[in-house]
Amino acid sequence: MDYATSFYFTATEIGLSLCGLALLLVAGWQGNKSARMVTIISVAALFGAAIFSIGLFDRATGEVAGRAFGDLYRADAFGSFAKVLIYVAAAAVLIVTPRFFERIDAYRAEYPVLMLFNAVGMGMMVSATDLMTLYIGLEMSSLSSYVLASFLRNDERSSEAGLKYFVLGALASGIILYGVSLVYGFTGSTNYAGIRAAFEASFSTGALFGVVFVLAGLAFKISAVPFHMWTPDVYEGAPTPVTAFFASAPKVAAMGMLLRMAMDPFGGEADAWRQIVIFAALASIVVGALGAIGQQNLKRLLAYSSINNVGFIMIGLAAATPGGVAGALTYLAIYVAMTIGSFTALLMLRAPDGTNLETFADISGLSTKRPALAWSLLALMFSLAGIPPLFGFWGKFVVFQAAVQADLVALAAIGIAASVIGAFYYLKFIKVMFFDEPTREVEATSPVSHWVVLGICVAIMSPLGYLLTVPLGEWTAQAAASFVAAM
Amino acid sequence: MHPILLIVFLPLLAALVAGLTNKAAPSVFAKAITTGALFVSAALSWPIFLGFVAGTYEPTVVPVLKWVQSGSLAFDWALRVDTLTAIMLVVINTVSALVHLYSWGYMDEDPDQPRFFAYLSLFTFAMLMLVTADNLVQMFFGWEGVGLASYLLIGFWFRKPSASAAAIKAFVVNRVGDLGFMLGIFGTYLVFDTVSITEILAAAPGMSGATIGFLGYNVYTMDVLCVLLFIGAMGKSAQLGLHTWLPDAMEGPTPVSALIHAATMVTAGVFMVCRLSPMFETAPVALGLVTFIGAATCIFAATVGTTQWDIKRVIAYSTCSQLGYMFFAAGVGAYGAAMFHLFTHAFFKALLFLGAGSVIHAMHHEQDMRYYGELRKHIPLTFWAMMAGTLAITGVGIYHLGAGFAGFWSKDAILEVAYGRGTELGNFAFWMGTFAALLTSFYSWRLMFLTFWGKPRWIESEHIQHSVHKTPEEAGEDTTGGYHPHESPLTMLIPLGVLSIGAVLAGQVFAPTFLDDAAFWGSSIFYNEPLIHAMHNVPYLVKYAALIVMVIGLVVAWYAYIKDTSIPAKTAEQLGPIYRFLYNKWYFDELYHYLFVVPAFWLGRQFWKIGDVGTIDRFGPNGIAWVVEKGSVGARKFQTGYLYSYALVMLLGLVAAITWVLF
Amino acid sequence: MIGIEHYIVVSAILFVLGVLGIFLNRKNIIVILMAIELILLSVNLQLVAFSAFLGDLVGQVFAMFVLTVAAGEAAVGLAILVIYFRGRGTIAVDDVDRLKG
Amino acid sequence: MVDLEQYLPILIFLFVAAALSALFVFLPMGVSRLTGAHKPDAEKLSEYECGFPAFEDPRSQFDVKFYLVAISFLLFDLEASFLFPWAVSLEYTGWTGWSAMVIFLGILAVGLAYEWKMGALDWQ
Repeated sequence: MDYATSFYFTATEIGLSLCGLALLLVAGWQGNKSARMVTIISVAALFGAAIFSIGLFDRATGEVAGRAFGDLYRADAFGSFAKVLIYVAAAAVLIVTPRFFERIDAYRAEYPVLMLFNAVGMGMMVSATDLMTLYIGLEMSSLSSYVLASFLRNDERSSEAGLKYFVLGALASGIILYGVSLVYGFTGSTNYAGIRAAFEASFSTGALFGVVFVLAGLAFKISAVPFHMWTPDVYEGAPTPVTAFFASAPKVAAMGMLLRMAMDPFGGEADAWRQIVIFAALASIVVGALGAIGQQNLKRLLAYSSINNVGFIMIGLAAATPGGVAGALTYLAIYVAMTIGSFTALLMLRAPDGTNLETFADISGLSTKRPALAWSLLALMFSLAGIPPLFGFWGKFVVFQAAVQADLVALAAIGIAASVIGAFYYLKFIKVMFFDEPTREVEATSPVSHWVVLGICVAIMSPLGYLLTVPLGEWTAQAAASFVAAM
Repeated sequence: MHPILLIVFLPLLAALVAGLTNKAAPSVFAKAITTGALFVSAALSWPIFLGFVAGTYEPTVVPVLKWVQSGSLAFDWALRVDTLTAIMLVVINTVSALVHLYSWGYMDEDPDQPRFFAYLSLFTFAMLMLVTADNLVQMFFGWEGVGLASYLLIGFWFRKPSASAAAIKAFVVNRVGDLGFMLGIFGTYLVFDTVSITEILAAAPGMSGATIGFLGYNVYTMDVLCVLLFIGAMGKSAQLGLHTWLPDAMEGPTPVSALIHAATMVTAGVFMVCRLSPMFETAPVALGLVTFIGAATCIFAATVGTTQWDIKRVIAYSTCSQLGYMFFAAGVGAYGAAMFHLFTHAFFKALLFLGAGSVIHAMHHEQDMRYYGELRKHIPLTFWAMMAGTLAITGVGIYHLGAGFAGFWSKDAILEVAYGRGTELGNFAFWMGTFAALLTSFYSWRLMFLTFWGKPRWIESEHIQHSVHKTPEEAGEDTTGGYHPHESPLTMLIPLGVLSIGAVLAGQVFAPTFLDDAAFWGSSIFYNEPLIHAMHNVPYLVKYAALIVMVIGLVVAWYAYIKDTSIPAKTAEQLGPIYRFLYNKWYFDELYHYLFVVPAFWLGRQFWKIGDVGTIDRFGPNGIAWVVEKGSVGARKFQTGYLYSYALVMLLGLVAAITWVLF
Repeated sequence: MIGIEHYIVVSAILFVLGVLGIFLNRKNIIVILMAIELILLSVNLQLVAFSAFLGDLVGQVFAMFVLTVAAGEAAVGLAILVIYFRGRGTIAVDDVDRLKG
Repeated sequence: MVDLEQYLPILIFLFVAAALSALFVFLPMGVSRLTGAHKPDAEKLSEYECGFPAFEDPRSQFDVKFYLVAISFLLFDLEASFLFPWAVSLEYTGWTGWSAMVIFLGILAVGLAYEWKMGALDWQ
């Protein structure tokens, strides 16, 4: 076994882990006065990992599809693409995080360390090609997420969010594990390739049980209906930067994990799970849209919005074709930018005393006080609603295109119709910000770091984003091709 | 490049430039560019027309663009230049150019001048498109284009409710006619398998006597087609039944009335019948209808005209009546005479409208003739122009001297040809026409006497009161109220002058060409040689009939409005019901109101309440909104906040998934 | 003779008991933590049974991982529970309902 | 690999298992509800503590230190469980196995150091 290659392919995880351990000690010895420095180093480490993943992207495309540690782990274009998204999203969220906690003096140096370990777990999730590595990665990410959700220890809502997330997350883990044990028992292997081979030889009802259990557990992680119940509560209760994180990077990781699992080991049995995915996709779109209507809390609204968006991403999965996977990845990339932009804007909304504003009443008439912020939110909301010419439209377009090409015309048609319901609450943002009377004072300025993150997200969402369609199309096609190579 | 291309497209170009710049440039820019374009077009039109008069010009068709190629339906954009087109070209472009110029003065204080001039030029383009059409679809394009421009111009002062109502009325009534025209075009295509005018006219004689089954009856194909087409013409040319929009259209600015509702657009129906004359000749029933409707309109409009007080409405009814003359001329087969009357009428009617505009301009926008009087001394140039127009419309001229104003030549020709036709309908038309001529003389002179003679009655007018800031009581004996009417600016007087020349000489100069020159017409209309001979050989009494009735009308008007001004009121009282019947325009508007408008509104409301609100909205938008609202409430109730219910939902989902894949 | 089927059935029973424990229990969140451990126990039992039956060590290795991760999970869960209790003063399941709608 | 197809019927047992476990949960509830007298009063509902009235609220707060120690013990105890299989199989895994365990222990040591530094191990 060539350890050098294995270490090379897992370099991002190893590097981030070492960095995390070192920073943990720094946090222990230096205390909270080092929080800023730890944050900056973490952001740098995440960007470094992202750049390394980009470097790996090309090299991992060949027939090598770099297997590490005896195929426990695979470095391929798909994994690299997802990891770049994950690391960049985590870094972007980390940039806008400290200011939120510092106001109430709750920022601690452990926060970025938890983010780093979370990123390690997420990296493993998208690269794992063995149920064991998958489980370790999943738990690594989940455990740190539970802690992050309840990070504001003195805030009841935060700890309740953490508690709910923990209980339901543990249940989901249990369901996945039970499915894993069944799959292992009926195929005799925990390795993706082995499972696939065993399925091709014979596909028993027991294995089918296992597949359904595993997929159901993964559906919890991406918060697809009916495993979405935790999402609104956790998103609302968790501190806003944590919510921003939950809505972006872990979504990519969970979706990436689900895509890999569905397309690689379970890829041969697409007919068995497609109906479930289609149902979950449509249910997510509808429930997400319906739930968002009538919400007053913007974080809760964005939680439903994320459920809604996951439904659209799952349409790409339902197609179960390389085109569908590429579409889902494209949507994911756009979705991450939209989400981080929206939450950054939310973080920039503060009362003059520094309290964060997070309800519709707080943002009424925003356009008169913070026009730039209001227009940015407008672009992001129109984009989330999928209104051309904003870039959000492109994401919906590619998944629907993939669905139509896979002969799922009815699914695409219903999805498009349901997206109209979704447009309602995005437009409510516009109505409240631009046409209602201002009711609250808002902080007049925001730090440059927030503007930079928001600016980049809005620039991607603007029609300028269409410049990305060609490279994005190439990358996602290349990423989707990894599965074909692995098969 | 053929000059026709310039003639047709210059106005469009000017309209686009003026319309798109709108208020970005000073209004003089839009005015100059549109007026300039129209004068160029007019200047280019006359050589073509004179070329046809001299017999040196050959009819041509100038292709522009491929348009439609679909199965057997194929037609292109092409401009057809023949005698008929040439006549229309000079009429349209000359009047349009003069109206553009006139508007410099008349619209001087309006803030939206670029828009106005753009509309005017756009209208001119559409009208040119109509008259140069080589196929029925292109003609329909122009037909609708002028309708649109007319709508825009009638409603130009759209902030005035009456103006927008009039615009809508004109549009809606025209749609009724357009429906007939469209059905006519469809039917023509069905029968002839082509929309090319040349091919249709070539094939028409062969179709004479052909029948089609319709609602179980066998009817003559050509009659059906021509009646449908004529319905279109009725709408556009405001013939009895579909005439109600024309008087209301006077809400538009006066130059618009002169251009669209006197000289050009309203004559489109006459033009169309003449253009398709070989077709109509094969349809005796349709021709009878044309004659009858024409004669009826002629007399109807004239009777109403005698009782109106609004100077523009009098001229509007007069227009309606004159169009009736043209139609019955066409109906009896004298298309040349119809076109001749169209030609002369364009000059003197535009002159009358522009003169009326000049009077209105001088009288501070007062349009009611009851508040005029003695204006002869104050605005003499306008007076003389109006006098020329009145002499022309009343047909003053003496047959044996071979001299007369424009109306004399064309109207006499029509009356003579109707008599000469010798049919019952011809005679009916002759008598109606003669009686209408008497009424024409009466109301025209009534207009002149009320406006230019007698004592000033200005102070009764609210407009004048506003201007001089006095009430009639304050003014006392001075019925002028101290108001001083001013002669219009040069930009308005020049068009009046030019048109006066036309009103005086157009008949004298062109009568031989239009009436007797078969070579002039060539194949552009159906030219009935024997009918012209018959026309020339009618008794002298017939030839002098128009002059006699004109004198009678003049005398009656003089007696009633100069000699003894109490007569009109007394007569109106004695003939109460008849007077009210005429004054209220034969109650056409009321009749239509109860016959069409009220039922239509009722039906519309039913559709709205039961069909739209009750069914479509209830189960459509509102129903969906209701479902979404309830769904969102449900989705939120579903989110109870309790851990165990969340776990239960997850488990149920899991069980459902397993059940699904198992079975 | 105890066959693989017996292990599967026992483990299934444990799993379902664990799941039912989560949403039938209306009293104490500690019970929920215990129910989760029960689920993981059922999984471990099944993994080890399969491993023995298949003569394949992977299942036992996996079981070790599940065991240790479960410990971490329990630790995190307890920690969160402690801060929750500090804030709210109760760990009754029915009281965890501030976030809803 | 052993053919497991013959154990397919076992899957049916899953449902049986679900039914059985549900029975175990609901049956005692139902039986007690049906058979037992259900007449609660204040005395019956009060806690019974060796014949004395309750001294304090049974849900009284434990010192958080107990939790901290319990949690730490739980973690390190179970992580140490990796040591046993490692120790007996070291002759098969060789230096690779040895280095892997050293890395693992190093990570645990970092955790311990952090815990120590944060004062989680101080009883006071």
